[in-house]
Amino acid sequence: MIQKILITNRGEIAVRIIRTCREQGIKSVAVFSDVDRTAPHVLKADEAYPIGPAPSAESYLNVSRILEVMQASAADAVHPGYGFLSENAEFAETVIRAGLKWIGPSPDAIRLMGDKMAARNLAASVKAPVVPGTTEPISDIRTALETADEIGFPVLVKAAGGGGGKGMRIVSRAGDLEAAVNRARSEAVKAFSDDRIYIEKYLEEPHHIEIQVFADTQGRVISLGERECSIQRRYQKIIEETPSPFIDDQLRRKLSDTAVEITRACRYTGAGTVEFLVDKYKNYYFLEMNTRLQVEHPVTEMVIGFDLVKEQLNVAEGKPLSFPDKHLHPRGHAVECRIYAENGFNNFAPSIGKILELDFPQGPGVRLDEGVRAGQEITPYYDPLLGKLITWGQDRSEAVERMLRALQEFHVVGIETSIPYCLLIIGHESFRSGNYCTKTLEEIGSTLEEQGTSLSAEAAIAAAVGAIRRDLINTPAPAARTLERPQNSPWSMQGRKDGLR
Amino acid sequence: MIQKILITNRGEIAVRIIRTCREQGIKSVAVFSDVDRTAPHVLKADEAYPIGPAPSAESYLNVSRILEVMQASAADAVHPGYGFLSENAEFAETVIRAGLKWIGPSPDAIRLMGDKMAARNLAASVKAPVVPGTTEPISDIRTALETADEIGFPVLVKAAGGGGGKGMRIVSRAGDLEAAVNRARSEAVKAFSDDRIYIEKYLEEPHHIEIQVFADTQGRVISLGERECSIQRRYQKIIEETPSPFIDDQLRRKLSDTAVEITRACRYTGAGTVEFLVDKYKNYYFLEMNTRLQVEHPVTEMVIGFDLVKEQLNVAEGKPLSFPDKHLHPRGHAVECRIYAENGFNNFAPSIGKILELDFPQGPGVRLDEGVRAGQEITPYYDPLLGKLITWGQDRSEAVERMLRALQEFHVVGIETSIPYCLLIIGHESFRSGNYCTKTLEEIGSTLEEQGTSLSAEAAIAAAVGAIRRDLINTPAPAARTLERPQNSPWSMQGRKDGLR
Amino acid sequence: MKYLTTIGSAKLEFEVTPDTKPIGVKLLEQAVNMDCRQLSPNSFSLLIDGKSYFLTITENGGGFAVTVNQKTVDVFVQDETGILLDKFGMSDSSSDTLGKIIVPIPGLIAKLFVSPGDTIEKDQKLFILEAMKMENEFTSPVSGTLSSIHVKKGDTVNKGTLIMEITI
Amino acid sequence: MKYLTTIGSAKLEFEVTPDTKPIGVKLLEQAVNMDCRQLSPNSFSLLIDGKSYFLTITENGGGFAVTVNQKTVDVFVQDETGILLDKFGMSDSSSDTLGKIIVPIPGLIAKLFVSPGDTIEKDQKLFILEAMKMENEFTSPVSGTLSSIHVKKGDTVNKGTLIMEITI
Repeated sequence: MIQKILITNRGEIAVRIIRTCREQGIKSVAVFSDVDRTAPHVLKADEAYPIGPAPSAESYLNVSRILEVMQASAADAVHPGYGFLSENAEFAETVIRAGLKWIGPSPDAIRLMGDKMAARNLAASVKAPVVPGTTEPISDIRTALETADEIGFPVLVKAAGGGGGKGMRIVSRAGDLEAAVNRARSEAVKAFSDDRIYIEKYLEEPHHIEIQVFADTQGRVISLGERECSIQRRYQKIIEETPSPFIDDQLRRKLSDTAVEITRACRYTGAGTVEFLVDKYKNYYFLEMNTRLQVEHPVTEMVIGFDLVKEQLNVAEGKPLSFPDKHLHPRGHAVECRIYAENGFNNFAPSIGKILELDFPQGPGVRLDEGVRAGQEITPYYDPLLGKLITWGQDRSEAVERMLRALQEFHVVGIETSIPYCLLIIGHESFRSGNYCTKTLEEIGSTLEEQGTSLSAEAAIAAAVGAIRRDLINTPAPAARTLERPQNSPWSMQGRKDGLR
Repeated sequence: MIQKILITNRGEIAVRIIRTCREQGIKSVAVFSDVDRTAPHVLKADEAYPIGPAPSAESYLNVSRILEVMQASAADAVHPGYGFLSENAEFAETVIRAGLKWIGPSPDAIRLMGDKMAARNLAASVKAPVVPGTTEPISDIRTALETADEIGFPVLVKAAGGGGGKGMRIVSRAGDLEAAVNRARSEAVKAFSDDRIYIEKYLEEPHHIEIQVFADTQGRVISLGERECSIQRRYQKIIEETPSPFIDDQLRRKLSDTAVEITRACRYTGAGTVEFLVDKYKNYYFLEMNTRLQVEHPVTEMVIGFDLVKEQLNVAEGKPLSFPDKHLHPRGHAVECRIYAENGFNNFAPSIGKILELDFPQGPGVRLDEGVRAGQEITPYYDPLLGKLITWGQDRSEAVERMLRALQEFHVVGIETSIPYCLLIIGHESFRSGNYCTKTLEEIGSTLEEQGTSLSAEAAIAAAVGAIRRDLINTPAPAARTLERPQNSPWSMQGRKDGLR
Repeated sequence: MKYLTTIGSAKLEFEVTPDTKPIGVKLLEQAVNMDCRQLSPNSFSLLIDGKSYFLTITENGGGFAVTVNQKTVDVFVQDETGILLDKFGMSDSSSDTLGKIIVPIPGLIAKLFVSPGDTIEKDQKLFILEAMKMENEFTSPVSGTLSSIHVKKGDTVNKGTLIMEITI
Repeated sequence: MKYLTTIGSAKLEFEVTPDTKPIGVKLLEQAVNMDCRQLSPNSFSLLIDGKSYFLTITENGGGFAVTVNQKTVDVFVQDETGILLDKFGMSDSSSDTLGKIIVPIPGLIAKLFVSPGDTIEKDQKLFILEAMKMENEFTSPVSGTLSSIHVKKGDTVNKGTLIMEITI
C-alpha cells in the first residue's frame, strides 16, 4: 500500500493530486521553486521541500534535487502530474530504480509513445488509420517538397517530440515550406532538444477528439469515452467537453476500439489518452498518445463519476481498476474552460502580477480545480494555467448555460485571465450549436474581439457612474483634483490603448 | 413563460435560486433589509430593492413592502425559498391574486399541511402510521397527563405550528409535564402566534428520515428518494446524507409509497418533503410535511442529477416534470454539512462579526451553496446558516472522506463556524460506520468537545512557533514589548477561557 | 532570545534567533528547521522540518488564537523579559476579570437564574439571552459569589455589555 | 458638479451631488436612483434604478479600468474644472507618451523587425518577446517614425522596460 506520494509538479494538477491523496489517507509531499514557497500546492500538501530557483530547469526539472527530496521525505511513490517530468522515461526509470512506485505507465511505454514516429508505426501495426505523411523524419528539403506534393497542400510541419502547438506550422504553398521547416526545427531544438521534423496532410474542418484509456496490471484495458478538444488557441486547448457534439455512437465505438487496441499494443498501464483527428467526413486518424493524466481529465470524471487519480493509484499498487465489468453508464454532459493568465483579446499575451482579489464560482454542477490563491504572484516562469472550471449538466444545454453562469461569477483583480474570452466563445452560436472544429476559434476571433469591449448602454452608464464614484474616493475635495492629477505614465497609456481598441 | 422571479428571501437559498434563474435565462429580483445591502444575493441578482430595517418582521416578512417591489420590478413570479414567507398561505394567496405565479404548492395545501393536527389526520386517512399521541390540541393539564400516561413516558411536547426544535420538549416524568407544556406554549406564541400544543410518544433510537416528493399539475407525483437527517443539535439538522445508511430497499419503498400517497391526498404541486421518524425496530411514523424546498435538497440533487429549483419552475409554468418515466437511477452517495456561524463547543452559541478572510473548498465532488462573502458582517438578525457544503462520492466512504478533505480546506477568519464541529462528527466512528440516530450527537457531545481543542504534539509546536512569529510582528524590538503589553480586557479573557476549556 | 509558550496546561520553551532568515528556532536544545511566511493579515504558512502547516493567527487579549487543522487553541507567548517579570511576581493578575460576565452578542435577557449574594458554582446557569431566534444559556466560568447584576429581565443588551460580576 | 465620462468614443455627462447619500446623479436631465457601495479595495456594488451591478474598478493611468459583466473598459472621468481646462486647451497632451513602447512582462527579445529611422504604420510588427515559453508579438500602437531602439536581440528585459520610441 502506498503511504506517501511525492508530487513532482506545481499548480492546479499538484493540488488536484493532493486532494485525492488526502481522501485516500495518503500523505502528500510537494516540491517548490523559490517563487512558489507560498503557492497552494505547498500550503495544501502534508510536506513540502524547496528544490531550487524559479526557472523549471533548475527546480521542477532538477532531477538530482528531486531525488534528494524523495529520500528526505521517505516517500514511497511519485506522481509526476502532466508536463515537467511526466513523460520523461529516464526519470521514471530513476524513480523505479530508487525503489519507489512510479504512478504512470512503464518507462518503455513512455519512450515508445513519446516518439511520434514509433507511435505512428505502432498504430499502423494495429491497422489504426494515421494521417498521410512522412513516416521518417525529414532529412532534406527536396524530399519534404516531394512528400508535400504527393499528399497535397496544405500540409502540417510537426516536430517529433512536440505537442501543444510547439514546433508546428501549417504550410499552404511549396514556397513557404523550407522556412517553416527551419523555424519548426529551431523551436523544437529549443523546447525539447530533438530536431526531428515530419510532414503530414492537413485535414478539412478537423476535430481534435481524444479517448481516455485506462489499463491495469491484470491486463484489463478500457476506454472511458471521448473528449472533444477542438476549441484551441495557439494550438493549445482552451475548452473541452464530453460527449463530443460532433460524433455519433458508431464513430465513438470505432475510436474507443482503436484506442484500446493501441493501448494494448504498447503494453500500457495506468491512465493514457489517445488523440485523434476527425475530419468533416468523419474520417479519423490516430494523432498521438499522451502517456500521462491529461489536463482535461475532469470532464471524463464528471460524467463517469470515477476519480481517475484514485484509479491511477490502484494501478500503481497492482490492484484491478474499479470500473464496473460491463458498461460505464456515463451520465449527462461536462464542459471545461481553462482559466489562463492571459489576455484573449490581445494575442493571448500572458499576464503576470499579483492576484489582489479572487472569488471563485460555486453552486450546483460546478467544479473548480484551482492552482492559485488570493495574494499570489503570477510569475512568467511557468505555464499560465491558473485553474480549470468544469460544469456538469443533465444535458449539453444545461452544462453550457451553467458554464456561462459560473464564468460570470469569477472575480479576479490584479491579472488578466481567459475568463472574458471563454465567456464569449461559450456564448457564441458556433459553440452553442455544437457545430465547431479546430479552425472555428480562428474564424470567429475578430467577432469575439469586437464583443470583448462592447457594453450595453446600461452597463456603460454603470461603468461611468462607478468610475465617478471611484474618482470621488481619490479626491474628496473635487476642486483640488485636476491640479493634482498625475502625469500619465507611459506604461499606463499602453494599458489604456489596449483597453480602448 | 416566467421572465422575472422575485425572490423573497436572503442568504444561501436566495443565491441558490438566482443561480438557476441565470441558467434558465430568467431575470432575478432580490430584496434586502438595511443590513443586507451588500450581501451576496443582492450582488448576484439582476435587480435588488430595499424592503426595510434589519429585523425580519420589518423587512423579509414585510408583505406590503414586498408587494411594492413586486410591482416596481414587474416580476411575474415569486419564489419564497424556505423560512420567512415560504409556508405562509395568506402570502401565497396575495401573490396569486396580484396575478403573479407562486413557485410553491397551492395556498390550500400549505394551510392544510402547515397545521400539524390536520396533517396528522390526513396521513391517518391514507393509513400512514403516525406517532401515538394526542390528535387534538391539549386543553388542560389533566388530559395531558392522562394521554401521557396512556402512551407512556418519555413523551414529546410539541407546538402545532412549530418546527426546527422551536416549541418542542422531551418530558420523562409526569411531574415535569406542566412546566414543559407552559414553556413550549410561550415559545410557540412568540415564534408563530399559535398556542396549540400536543403530546406524542417519544421513540427509541429514532431516525429522522424524509422523502423528497415532487408533483406536477398533470397529476404526476414522484418520490425522489430519502434523506437521512438524524444528526441534529438543538433539534436542528446539521448533517444530512442520501441514501440513508440505516434503511433497506423494502423500507425505502414503503416510505416512498406513503409519502407519495400523502402528497396526492393533499392535492400537492411542486416540491415537498414528507418527514418520518423511524425507530430502531424500523417502525416508521409520519411526522409532518414541509411545503417548500428544503435546506438539504442538494444531497438529492447530487445523486439524481436533476436541478430541483428548475423542476419547481417547470411546475409553476404548468409544464410536466422532466424526471424520466420509469426509474430515476440515483448515482453514488451525497453528504451535506451545514456551515453555521456558531461555536459547536460552546453550546452552539451564535457567532457574529465581520468575515475578515474566507476561502472555500474546491475540487472534485465538492459543491458549495454559499450565502456569504469575505468582508461581510454577520448580524444577529437572521438564521446563522452561512452556507452548505455538499460532497458526492461513488459510494458512502468516498463521499465521507471527501467531506473531511473539503471541510479541512475551509478558511474563515472573523467569526466562529460549525466547521470544526462538523469535522469531528464526520470523523467520529458513529458517523463513519453509519450507525447513528437523532440521539447520537447528544451522546458523543462531550467526546467531541474534548477532541475540539486537543492538538497533536507536532501541531502544538506549530501553533507555538506561529504565535512566536506573530508576536515578533507585533514587537520588532522584543525588549520593549512587555512594557507595552495591553491590559487584558474582560471580553478577551472570556474568549480565552472558552478556548482553553 | 528565549520564548515560553503556553497552550492550555502545556508549556514549550524555545530559543529564537529572530534576526536570521529563516528565523532560527531551538526546542529542547534541538534546532528546528523552520520557515514561516505571512500569507494575509491573519494567515501564515509554516514549514517545520518539511511538514507544512497552514495557520490562522488572531490576537486574543494577551495571547493569540491559533487555528491549525481546523482546531483553535489559545497560545500565550512570553519572551525573556516576561518570564523574568513573572518570576518576581510582577505580571498583571487577571483573576479579577474572570468573574466579569459579558455577552459576546446582542440580544434580549430572557431569564435570570441568580440573584446578587448567591453562591455560584462553576458551570452553573446564570441567564438566558435570546439572540438569532435562539435561547442561549450562559453558565459561570468560575466559582464565587455573585456581587452584582447590571441588567434586568427583558432588557435588550448590546454586544460587550457587562451583565453580572462574580467575586472569586 | 458636472462630470464628463469617456468610454471609447462614447461620452456621457452626469450632474453629481456628492454630498447626499446615496450620491445624487443626473444623466440627460433625468435623476438616476443610484446607490454605490465599496465592497473591497477594488470592488463596488452599484444599484441603478433597482438594477444590480458588480463592478471592479482599478486605476489605470489617467482613468479607471472598469469591469462589468466580465467586460473591461477604460473610463476617463473629468470634473467641471477638467472640462474647462480642456476647453482652453490646457490639459496635458499625452501624444508624446503614446510612441514609447514598453513591455508589460519580463522576457527575452527574440526578434526585432524594425530599425531606427523606419517609417512605422499603426499595427505594424515591431518585435517578438519570448515569455512563459511563448512568442509574443508586439505591434505599434501608432503611426510615425522609429526614433530609437534601446535593446538588442537576445536581451533579457524586465517588466516596464522601454524598448523603442516612435515619433508621431
